Amino acid sequence: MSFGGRLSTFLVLLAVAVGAAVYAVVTFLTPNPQVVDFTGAQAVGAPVDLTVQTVGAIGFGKHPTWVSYLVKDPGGQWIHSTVWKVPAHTRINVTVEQYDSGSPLRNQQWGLVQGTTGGTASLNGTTFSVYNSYDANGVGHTFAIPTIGLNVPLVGVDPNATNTCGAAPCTTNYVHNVMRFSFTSPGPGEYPWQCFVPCGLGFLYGNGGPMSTINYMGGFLDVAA
Amino acid sequence: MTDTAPTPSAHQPAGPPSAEPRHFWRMFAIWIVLSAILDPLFYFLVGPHVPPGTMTSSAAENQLDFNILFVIALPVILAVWVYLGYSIIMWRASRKDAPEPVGGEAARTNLRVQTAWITVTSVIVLFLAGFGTYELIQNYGAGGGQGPNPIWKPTASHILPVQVIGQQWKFTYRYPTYGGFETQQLILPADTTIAFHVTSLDVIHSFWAYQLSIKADANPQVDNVAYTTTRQLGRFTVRCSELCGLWHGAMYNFGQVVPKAQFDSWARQTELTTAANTRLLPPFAWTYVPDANGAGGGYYNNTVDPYSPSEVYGARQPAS
Amino acid sequence: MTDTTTTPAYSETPEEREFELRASIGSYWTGGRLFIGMFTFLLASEAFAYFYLRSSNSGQLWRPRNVTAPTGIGWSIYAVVLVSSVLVIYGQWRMRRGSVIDWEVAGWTAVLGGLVALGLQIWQLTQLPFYPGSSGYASCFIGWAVMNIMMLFGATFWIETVLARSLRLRKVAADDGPVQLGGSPQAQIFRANVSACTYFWGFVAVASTLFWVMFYLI
Amino acid sequence: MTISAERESEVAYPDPTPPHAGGIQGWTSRPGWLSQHLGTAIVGAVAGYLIGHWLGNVIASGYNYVANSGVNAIANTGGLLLGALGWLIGIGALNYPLAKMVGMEPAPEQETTSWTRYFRYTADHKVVGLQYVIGVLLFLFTGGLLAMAIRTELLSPTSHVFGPGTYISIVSEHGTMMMMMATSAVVGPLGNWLVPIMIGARRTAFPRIEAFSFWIFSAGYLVILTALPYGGFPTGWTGYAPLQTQASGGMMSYLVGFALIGSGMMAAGFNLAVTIVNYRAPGMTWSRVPIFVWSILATCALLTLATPTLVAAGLFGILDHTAQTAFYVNEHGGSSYLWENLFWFFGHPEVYIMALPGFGIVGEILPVFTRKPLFAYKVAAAGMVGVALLSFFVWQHHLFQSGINPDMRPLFMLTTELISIPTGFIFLVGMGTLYKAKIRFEVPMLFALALFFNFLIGGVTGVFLSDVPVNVTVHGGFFVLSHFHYTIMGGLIFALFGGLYFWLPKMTGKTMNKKLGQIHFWMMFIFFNLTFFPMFIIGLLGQPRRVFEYQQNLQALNDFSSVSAFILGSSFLVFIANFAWSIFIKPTPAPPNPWNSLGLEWQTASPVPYYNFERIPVVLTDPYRYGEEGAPPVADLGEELVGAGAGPRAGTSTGETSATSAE
Repeated sequence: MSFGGRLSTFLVLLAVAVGAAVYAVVTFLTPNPQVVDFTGAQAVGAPVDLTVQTVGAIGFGKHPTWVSYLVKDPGGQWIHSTVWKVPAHTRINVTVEQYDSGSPLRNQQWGLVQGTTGGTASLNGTTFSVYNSYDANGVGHTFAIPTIGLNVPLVGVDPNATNTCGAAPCTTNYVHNVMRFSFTSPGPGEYPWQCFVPCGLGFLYGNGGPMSTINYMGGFLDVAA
Repeated sequence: MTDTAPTPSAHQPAGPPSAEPRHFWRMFAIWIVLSAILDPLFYFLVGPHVPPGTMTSSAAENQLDFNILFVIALPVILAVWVYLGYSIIMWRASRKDAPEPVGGEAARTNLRVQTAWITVTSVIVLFLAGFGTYELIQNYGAGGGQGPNPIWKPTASHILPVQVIGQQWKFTYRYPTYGGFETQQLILPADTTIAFHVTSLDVIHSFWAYQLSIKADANPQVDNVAYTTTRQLGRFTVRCSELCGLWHGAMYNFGQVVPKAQFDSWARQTELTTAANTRLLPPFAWTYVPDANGAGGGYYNNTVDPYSPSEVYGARQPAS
Repeated sequence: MTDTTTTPAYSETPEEREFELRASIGSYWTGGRLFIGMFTFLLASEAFAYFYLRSSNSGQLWRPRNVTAPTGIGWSIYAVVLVSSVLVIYGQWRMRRGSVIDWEVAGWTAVLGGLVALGLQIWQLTQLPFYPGSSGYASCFIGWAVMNIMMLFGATFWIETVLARSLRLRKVAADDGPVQLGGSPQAQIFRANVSACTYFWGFVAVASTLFWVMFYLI
Repeated sequence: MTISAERESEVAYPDPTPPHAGGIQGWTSRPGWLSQHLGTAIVGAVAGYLIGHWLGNVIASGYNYVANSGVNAIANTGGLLLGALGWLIGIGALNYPLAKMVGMEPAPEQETTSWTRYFRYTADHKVVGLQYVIGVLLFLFTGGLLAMAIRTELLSPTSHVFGPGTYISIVSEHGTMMMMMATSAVVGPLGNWLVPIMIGARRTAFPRIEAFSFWIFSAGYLVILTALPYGGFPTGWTGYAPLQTQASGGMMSYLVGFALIGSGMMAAGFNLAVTIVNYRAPGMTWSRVPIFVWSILATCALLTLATPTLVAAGLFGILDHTAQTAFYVNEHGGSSYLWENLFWFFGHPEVYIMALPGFGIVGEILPVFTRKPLFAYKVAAAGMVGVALLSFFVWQHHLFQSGINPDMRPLFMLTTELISIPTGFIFLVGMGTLYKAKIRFEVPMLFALALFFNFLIGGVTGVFLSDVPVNVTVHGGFFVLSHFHYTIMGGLIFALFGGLYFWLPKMTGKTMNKKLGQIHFWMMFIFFNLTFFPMFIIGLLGQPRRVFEYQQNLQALNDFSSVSAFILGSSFLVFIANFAWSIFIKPTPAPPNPWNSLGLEWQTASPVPYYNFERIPVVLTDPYRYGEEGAPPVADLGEELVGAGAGPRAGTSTGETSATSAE
């Protein structure tokens, strides 16, 4: 092979390697979920309304059987995202439409409502501060931001109901619980939130799969200045 | 390979033996001066600030241990560095006066040097192992997890047991002597010997109370005990130091050492305010088996005969 | 892009040929024992798992209700493996005394035995009276079964290749006597191979005995 | 060995038939596009993967938990295992085992000079060695890119470039790839290429097992890469169960990948150990064996005996995922400690698998560039054997805080600290060799000296780690991370590059550019230390490993480390440029013995003939007789006394200095 041939062979190989690396980074390493922005939707300092739903099986995407959160963006659309951008030091009014059934908690400690305004949350209009996860249908998920001490158990629906929701986004025609609570957003930063219910069915301790994947049962509260 | 290859000229005009510098003594002098300066500098200036500080007995002892090790290690490092530096400067081929190296038996082995080397390293190493063992034992396990059957137990008359429960991805704490309430805050009394009982509800975590110098892995169904005695008031960091999954990096919180009286009132008050939840918690136990459904997460087929964990544990059996 | 090949510039003096021969025989000797060493550590890991889980007995689930893997099949596997090993060792002993045909018959019987044991082992896995994750014993048993399949496959493959080569060598080295006895380099290397293989079968017998005791007796 | 030093008079022996293929119908691989090569291996791998994946789905179709989780570990495992099998079939690794079943023997491989031999399954250990060079470098640079990603994420304590899941996947992938690579980093390329030549052998004992080791090593590379499309795995390279059992997706790539790499390690170690024991040339007594060969022999002992434990542990993990056994699940009669014990029983010898060859390389480089004999050769060899033995008895120091029996801790503290005695021998050897030497600062020598600098820091911090009270603070933090980067990267990788600069002229017949080599060295050395030294402080200040968030006050140190890491990473671009330009694009022919070494590997013809030596050499002395008057040549090569008097003083006795000097 001539000098030029060898040089171009090397350059081609180099280009292939760089291309493969870039492809890998773009495809596998940066699939960050879409950020749903709530900062511009209302007047400065006014409370932010955050409406989310939890669904037992998302029904689409790469993992259709996985349990997941969805969020209603300021335009009223249900979006499959768990990264929510909210303003700092602002009251956040959270409404959770809970479509998933429940189970006992691994650690009943997470039946305690913590860190919300007033230390309570409401289940279909009834205020409570401790929920017994061995009761009734148990707890489906908890919405918890450990670093600011927020934790709210999301009560599960009756698994034997005839109208359980099978695929997201669910509408209120299906059996569901409405949970409401408020909290004050902390200072700017990215705050991980997660669930403390072993809801990754089919994974050891129930904490694999959706529980261990961003955009299903965990995400960030992206607090903007 | 043009300028540095050895010159083939074989007949170096060998100088009189006395002209040869006494390399060993030169190096020794440099080394002893450096060591004599740097060791005290480290011990007295840096030493008191070496992590993990002096907040607890284990922290203070481990700091001392680190400093002793460093004071011994520094001269060892310096010895090698001085030697390397000296050789590189003195015996480089490009030096004009560099004599040809001499081969032969003398350059291959030197029984005295070899024996001295092995003796010195062995003595250092054995001393360090002995010293480490001494520190480990007289310090009741040095704040490390001793497993379920600790053999070096503190002799204090009052030991406060605190249970640390790791789960993905948060530590919670139970205080068995206060009705077994569970909390997310780790508050400790000052001047008290504390026994941390570390366990896990799922995968392996590691409870690392940094300033307390406590590190104990949290294994499911294992009660891993670590001791320390608090000495100073203040905040400390708790981090998970064993990779436990997605939110491992976010698995931290802050604890506080407060005066005894303040601790007591905090504990009694928390016992009252969380009473409703404490009733729902499983009875206090050193390890927990979450109920069958939660334990397997649906991974193991619990319905296949003749296997079901509930046969062994009873349904929703929380304690062992 | 054309392949260019040249004749190897290779030649050997008789001394070198002798050297290569000795090195080759030595390699079979060393390699055979090293292979046993590797398998020892593999099986030792399994034994470690067995005794570790047995002594820690997590959740009292080492062996609830003393379930045992199907004993009939288990004892049969052990018996077949043991007989095959003895045959291989006896065959080599006979071969050294000149009875080549004894060795061949014993060897082919061992191949058959190995295949039967393999089949039984796989069949046993479908007949387990317990669920794989039901206890420490159950887990360890499945681990052993897989390793046993690997070990029996290796041993059977090895003895089969040796026998196949012996058949093929029969034509080549006839004037030197049967290859199993001859003095030609091929024959010497061949016998080193047989010897290493026989050692491995002996190892298989020992390992099978140990694990048979562990899983069916205690 | 009985060949006397006196040879028969040189007669041409025209019989080209190697000794043990006489007459039987042989199996042989023929070159050509239609035969087996990398392309057919890829086809085989893809076909195997598809079949295995399909089969796994069929088998698992009735499993409840698969339906629940939406993840099928059986299909993943089946795909990966059959993919690897297809890769091996495709390259032709199974041709001979199958031919063997009908009694065939391998026909002598036809010697070829075509470049296509580098893409084939070949019995030539020199080709396998060069295949390994490329394979190991590819492995290293892929892992290095992931390290760059890690440092990018750690630029900021709170805001994130990657998600936490992706970050842990990157960390795990980086650690696993580097560990896999490092186990073969020297044994593969330099061990396979050099050891037979250094001991005067014409071949290795089991050339096809050797080739198998490379191709299964490369299959392991591909398998561990599949972890990324599978979604990564969250356990780090240590793969602690039960997190391992909980994880899905890329976890199977980790387990299968380690099993494959483990098989490759065993195969490579097996072949080289047997070769060293049996194929040493006449006169190559144990006290004349080059120190590099000693280091490889000690390494091979560890490779063959420790790795089966890893394979067993991985097998249990695979069974936990596929057959749903419960080896590592406490609630079902298993134990989370079981993995920790098995893994580290392999894992600690593995650390020395990575350290010993580096010592061996340095032991070869030092005498050449100091023109002095290797000091305390016997101590060095004994130290390597001692390290290999002791390394089986230290593994529980990884478990000091895990809740093992507390009385084990003083014991393992003692054994761990004892191992620093034989490890320290390498410093005795190095410092003794430098004494009153005449040091030439060629590029390989720079790397060798850097090893002493780096490994000293790595070794001394290892003593800190072995001390249980200090271990409480530094275990699981950046301190230990920095420690093992100092030993593995600062030791092994520096030695590897030193070795490549040293031996590539012989291996390829091309000269590497010296200037670029020096630039590479200084960038790598300075920024390696600037990258990893701050991490000791970061670790002492309380940053655990594998976290995506850390304390605000550590940002400055982390950023410093990250920026240094980027420059360290780019230093390898200099190497790639040098390698590609000097070896491949515009090659400069290298003289046969550019460093003027006395080693046997430099005395044979250049390029090295297919059978290494025209005549099997008769070794007359060890290869370190520098600066000695009247020293005999290292070996009688049967042609002429090459290498006589390469030592500068020897010129007076033989009347002539080495003809092979580059001057």
